[in-house]
Amino acid sequence: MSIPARLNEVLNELPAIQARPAGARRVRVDVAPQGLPALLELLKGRLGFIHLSAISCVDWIEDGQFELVYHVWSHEMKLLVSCHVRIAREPGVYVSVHDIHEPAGFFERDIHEMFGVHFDGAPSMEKFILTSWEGPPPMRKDFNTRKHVEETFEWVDYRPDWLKDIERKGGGIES
Amino acid sequence: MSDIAPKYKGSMLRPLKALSFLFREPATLPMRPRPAAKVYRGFHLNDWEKCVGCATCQQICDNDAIRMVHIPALPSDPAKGIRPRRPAIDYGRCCWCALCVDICPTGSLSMSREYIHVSRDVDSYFILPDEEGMHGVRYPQGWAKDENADLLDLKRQEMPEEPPQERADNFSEICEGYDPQTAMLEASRCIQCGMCHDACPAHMHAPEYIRAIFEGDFEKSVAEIYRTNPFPQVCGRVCTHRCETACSIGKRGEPVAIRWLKRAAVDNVPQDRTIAIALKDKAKTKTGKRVAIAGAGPAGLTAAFDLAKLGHEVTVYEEKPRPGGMMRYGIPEYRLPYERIDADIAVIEAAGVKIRCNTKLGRDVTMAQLKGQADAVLLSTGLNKGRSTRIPGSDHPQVRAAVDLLARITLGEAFDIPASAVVIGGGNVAFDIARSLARLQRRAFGKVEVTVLALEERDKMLADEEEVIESAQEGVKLINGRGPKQVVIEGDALKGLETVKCLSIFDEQGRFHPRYDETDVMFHPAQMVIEAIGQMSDVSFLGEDLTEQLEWSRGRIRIDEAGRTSVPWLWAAGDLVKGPDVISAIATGHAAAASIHAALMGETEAREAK
Amino acid sequence: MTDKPLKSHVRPPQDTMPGGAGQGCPAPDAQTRSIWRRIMDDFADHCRARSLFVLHYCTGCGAIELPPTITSRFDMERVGITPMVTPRQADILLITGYLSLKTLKRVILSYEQMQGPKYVLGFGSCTINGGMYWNSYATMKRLDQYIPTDLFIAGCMPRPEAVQQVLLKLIEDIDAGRANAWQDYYRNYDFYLGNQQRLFGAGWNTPTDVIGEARHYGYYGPGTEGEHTRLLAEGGGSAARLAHAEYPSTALTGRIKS
Amino acid sequence: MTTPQVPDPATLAPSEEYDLYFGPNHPGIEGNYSVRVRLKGDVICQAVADGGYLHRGFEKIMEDRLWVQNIALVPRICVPDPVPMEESYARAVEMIGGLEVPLRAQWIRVLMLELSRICAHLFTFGGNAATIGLYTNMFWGVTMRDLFLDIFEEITGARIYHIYITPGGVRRDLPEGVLERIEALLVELEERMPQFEDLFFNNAVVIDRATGTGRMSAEEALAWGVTGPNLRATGVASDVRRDDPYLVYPQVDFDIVTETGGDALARMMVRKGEVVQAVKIVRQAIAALRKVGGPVRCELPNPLAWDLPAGDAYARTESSKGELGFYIVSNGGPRPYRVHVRGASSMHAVQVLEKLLVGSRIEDVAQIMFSLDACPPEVDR
Repeated sequence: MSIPARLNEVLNELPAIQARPAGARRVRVDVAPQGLPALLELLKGRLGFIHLSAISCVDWIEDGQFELVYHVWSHEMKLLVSCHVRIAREPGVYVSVHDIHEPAGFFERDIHEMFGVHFDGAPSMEKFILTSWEGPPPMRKDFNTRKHVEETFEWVDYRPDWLKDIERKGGGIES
Repeated sequence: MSDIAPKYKGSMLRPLKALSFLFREPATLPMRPRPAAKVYRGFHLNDWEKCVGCATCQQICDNDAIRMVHIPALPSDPAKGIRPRRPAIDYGRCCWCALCVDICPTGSLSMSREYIHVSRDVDSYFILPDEEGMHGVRYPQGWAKDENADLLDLKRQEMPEEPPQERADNFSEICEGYDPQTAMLEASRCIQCGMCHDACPAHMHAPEYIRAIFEGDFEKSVAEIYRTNPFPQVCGRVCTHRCETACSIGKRGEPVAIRWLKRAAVDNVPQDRTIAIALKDKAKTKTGKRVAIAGAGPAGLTAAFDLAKLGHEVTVYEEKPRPGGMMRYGIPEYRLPYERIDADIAVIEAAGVKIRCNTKLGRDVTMAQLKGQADAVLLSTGLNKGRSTRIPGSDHPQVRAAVDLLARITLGEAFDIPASAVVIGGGNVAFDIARSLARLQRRAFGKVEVTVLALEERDKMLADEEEVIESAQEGVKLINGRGPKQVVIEGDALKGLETVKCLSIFDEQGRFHPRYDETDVMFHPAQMVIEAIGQMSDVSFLGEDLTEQLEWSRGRIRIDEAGRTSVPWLWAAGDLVKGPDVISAIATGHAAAASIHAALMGETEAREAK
Repeated sequence: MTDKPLKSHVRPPQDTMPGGAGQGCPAPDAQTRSIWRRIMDDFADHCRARSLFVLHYCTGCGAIELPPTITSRFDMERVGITPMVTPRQADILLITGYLSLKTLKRVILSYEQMQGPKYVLGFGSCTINGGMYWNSYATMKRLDQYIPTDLFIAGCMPRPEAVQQVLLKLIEDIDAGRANAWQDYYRNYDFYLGNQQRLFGAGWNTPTDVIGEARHYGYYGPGTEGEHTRLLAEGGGSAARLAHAEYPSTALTGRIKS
Repeated sequence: MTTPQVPDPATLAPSEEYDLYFGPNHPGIEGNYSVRVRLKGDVICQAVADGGYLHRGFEKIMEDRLWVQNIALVPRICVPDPVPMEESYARAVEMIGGLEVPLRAQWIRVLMLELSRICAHLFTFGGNAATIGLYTNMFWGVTMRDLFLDIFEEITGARIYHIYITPGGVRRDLPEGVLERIEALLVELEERMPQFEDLFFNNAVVIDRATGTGRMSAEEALAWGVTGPNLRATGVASDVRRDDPYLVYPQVDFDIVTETGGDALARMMVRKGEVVQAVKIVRQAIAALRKVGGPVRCELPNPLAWDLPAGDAYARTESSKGELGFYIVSNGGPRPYRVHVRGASSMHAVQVLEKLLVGSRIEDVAQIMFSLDACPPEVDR
């Protein structure tokens, strides 16, 4: 596993970039927030990374950061480059790359909805999935879904006959 | 709309093609449920005979769909790892993934091929599965345990050992212990069911300390161990490990090596850290109360440790030159190196316990003196005398007690090593003396001639399996199913032992009452006969007055659950009360300490109240 | 949406609750009806049980087993059951598993649009006690808290044969006059509405005049109105408007180039 | 009770345009999904997709469950085609943990993936035909698929949610005789294919309605991030199985089916070709499974005490809808720190659909959606 020379050449043109191979046909690139649009642009223009497979967001709450991962694929090079960016969790604002990769619109909208990250220049930051949701962005680590469920819903308190019978004899459900 | 291309117009008769389907077998099925596939995941089945109520299914359940139901009518046996409870399943949660089946340690859970339940009654969706299935109609079994599907690791990590040829003539420790990596791997096998906790006489927090080892936090593990056991070095090596007998993984595979894990925990934490951890909850203030403890065995020292941590002033009196009792003088060094006992005792001494060795009760100090010096006295003198078979010739000087010989070996006291010996008994003590003697013989004569004669058949041996296997590797012979008849003596010289075949050991009531076939006699030539059939206590030091004051029950001092005797200032613990084994001794030591503390502090509170 | 009433809902009295030992629920007024009315009702039930329309609404994952159930292989048309595209003409509402809160709103709207007698079937674990998604913030946990449910069926998901059985059981119950859970929605509307408000906020409202219908059908009971229905009058909102407001297209208009 | 506030039409400004809610309760919508369209006559001038009706918060609740427990959850993300979900999750975990899948298990997984592809495509045939009013096809497609579900049930113990693929392999070996039964079923399928052809692909109504409907060019498709059969229908020979191969796909002989039309018809033709290719792959898997023995799962630690090493991995799989991605992050704990699912339909069910609908007619909405094979549950997760 190594980074193809062509990719290395392109990556060397940009400052403050760390790259390492991460498995078969996978390269991990860590880049500073301000460098990402240029990186994507360069990858797309020079090496054919035209397919934005996904943008993933990870909430590193202890570091106070969101990690955004842009997975781009080149049909030419048969290579997936994952570009990792870390942005401050507060205020959680970043730039949209919708102008470089059109699919970014969907993922940015999704991340905005689930994590509350705002993307400047995105075509739409409206809710898509959680239109009935008033709580905090649910994918944030400080939102505890189990606690929320316990507070919002009630469970069935089963009282079947066999259980009543066992309880009469001194048994019952153990906690 | 554009015109249809001529190519697709087709013939006018084309619809007639449908006629060709007229005589086909219809795809439609009759309107009744089909039998499901052989591995179908339908409603649960549970074999109540096999199920032990370990609740592992509850732990693996994705959906919190399993509840354990306590059923008082079911048998309960903590020693065997059986709890009177069974899983109940909530079909308002279940997703039929069958992970519970794949993880079930006993293999009691499976899924049936039944899949229909229709009702308005929500209560009917909560069921207690048994072999009959959801509706009491025995549907065939569907998804069940399969060697590929099994999620548990049934093989334990191997313990590195010295090979027989290297260990057969010396007393260096056989088991080398797990390295941290292996210990973590072994700890990962644990399913945290807690059967070990229930089975342990001292109720050690085994699930917790195993979990800590798995997390790589050996110090936390040691802290968990010290909650209930101040002898981790000892118990990590020679414990009778009832926990492993009860272990759920052991129902189908090899139980988690709980004993070795305990050893790994203390082996991987430096002594000074262990002391710091063990004494973290030591009381800051002294109570001013004094406690005297007779006998520095595991029970006495455990009680001493507990009481010292609570702020009492504790003195332990010991007859032998070093503390440790049977742990030191009864267990051979190759199983339990002396420096390991010292390490545990160093922690106890660091708690402030004073140990006075070479002080024999009745000779150097009397009970009356103890009573005078202390607010409470604990007897933990143990079983220090070997029992005799009392067969003809057993009073010959070359008929020796195993405990006596083992103590001599520890003390370094010389005795004539016999070129050939037979050991009567099939327990761990019998093998301890046999293997010790084998080592001495190999050193002195270059060959081994020790025979162990056990009453029990091979598959019912009382001794640990590894003792039997390892002793055979070291050249000890084992003959099963023989009971001693008489010691053969010619003139003054002991020639050997005659045995008869044992037909049965217990009578119908389950009492020890062996029956022999007197015609099947065998002669075992030997220069020494060693009796290892059990120990008894020698309490002559109590003195006449005290002996009379105390209440007795079948030759043992009568005590309450916590170890208090009928004399208000006197408690008893250890092998005198229960056992004999180290972990039971520790358990009784804790109980006695708690009772003493309650009694002493109750007094103080009562006085303060005045 | 306004604040959610956090106070726990009030359960209806047990004797008017649908259910009991899985035998469906006989109509509470069975004894008070005239003989003539009873004969007519029985006859109507008998006929109606043989021609049922299922609302074509794939609410959750169990819907994947519906195409096999209604097509050739398991062919429910044999007993007169077939999909129907509009709620107004449908008799059966299948809740095929979990309901996200967003869908639950639509389900309630659809249910209220359906004309009585109407039947609700809950598919699988999710409708009974939360199922797989018990710890999900996005799904409801117990269907019968929000709309009255005639029958549940075990499974995750139930296979077509099981779906067949629940439909056959429903036919049997209708024929015997036991499938009357829908009346409970009128009799205990306050209970259901309270649970709905608990999830959707006090401003929750639907276009259907349930209380008026209850009076019309003669199912008005002591549980029809209560503290929750009082909020309806105060709030004055409408679900149509709510649905509109939460539709994610600010602006259909904004983006159109004239 | 208040009555809904409906404005009096007379008070509104005259307009030729009107809005229509298409779904979620609509027979022409695929699954529980909704599109709001603005119409001028019967021509759509704007469309806005509305999802979330099937949102269960998978990504959140997966963070709450053990690595092994999640295998029960993943197939539910996409109901019509669950196997690629199981495969992607398992493979991402394997990539992080460095697990080696035994050869036999790899072939079994290929077999399952392709059978699932056949099922999903048959289902879509049926659905797509129904949108043009051809119900016979729907009956046939669904019934044919059901016969494959019987095979799944025999292998895995469940018809839809197989929960069969686990990190490190599969949960159990194939039952005796199942390979023969699959072969027999493939023969039956092949006999049926010409009938599907007659009824659907050579049907003048279908050709007329589907030609040019929802057309996109190769450039558009690439720019919009379209993948899978929809991309191949525009002439781009892109397939994850070939470009970013996993399991034993490098050893498998199959063709990438492409069409050039880029419209609804081309998309259905690609799917038809893919069924044929899938049959070919299944045959190869069967031949391989007859030869390859050995275990079907690598050794796994106790699931209750399984801490995956810290790391991340992005696993891609070619599902029947397109490229499916699972991005998993482990922080070295017993549960995933983050799971991100890139549903295969997330592009063509939202942004692409919105674009394709513009200019098409209201009666084609359902057809366009089905021909794209949008799967709402994997968009909503």
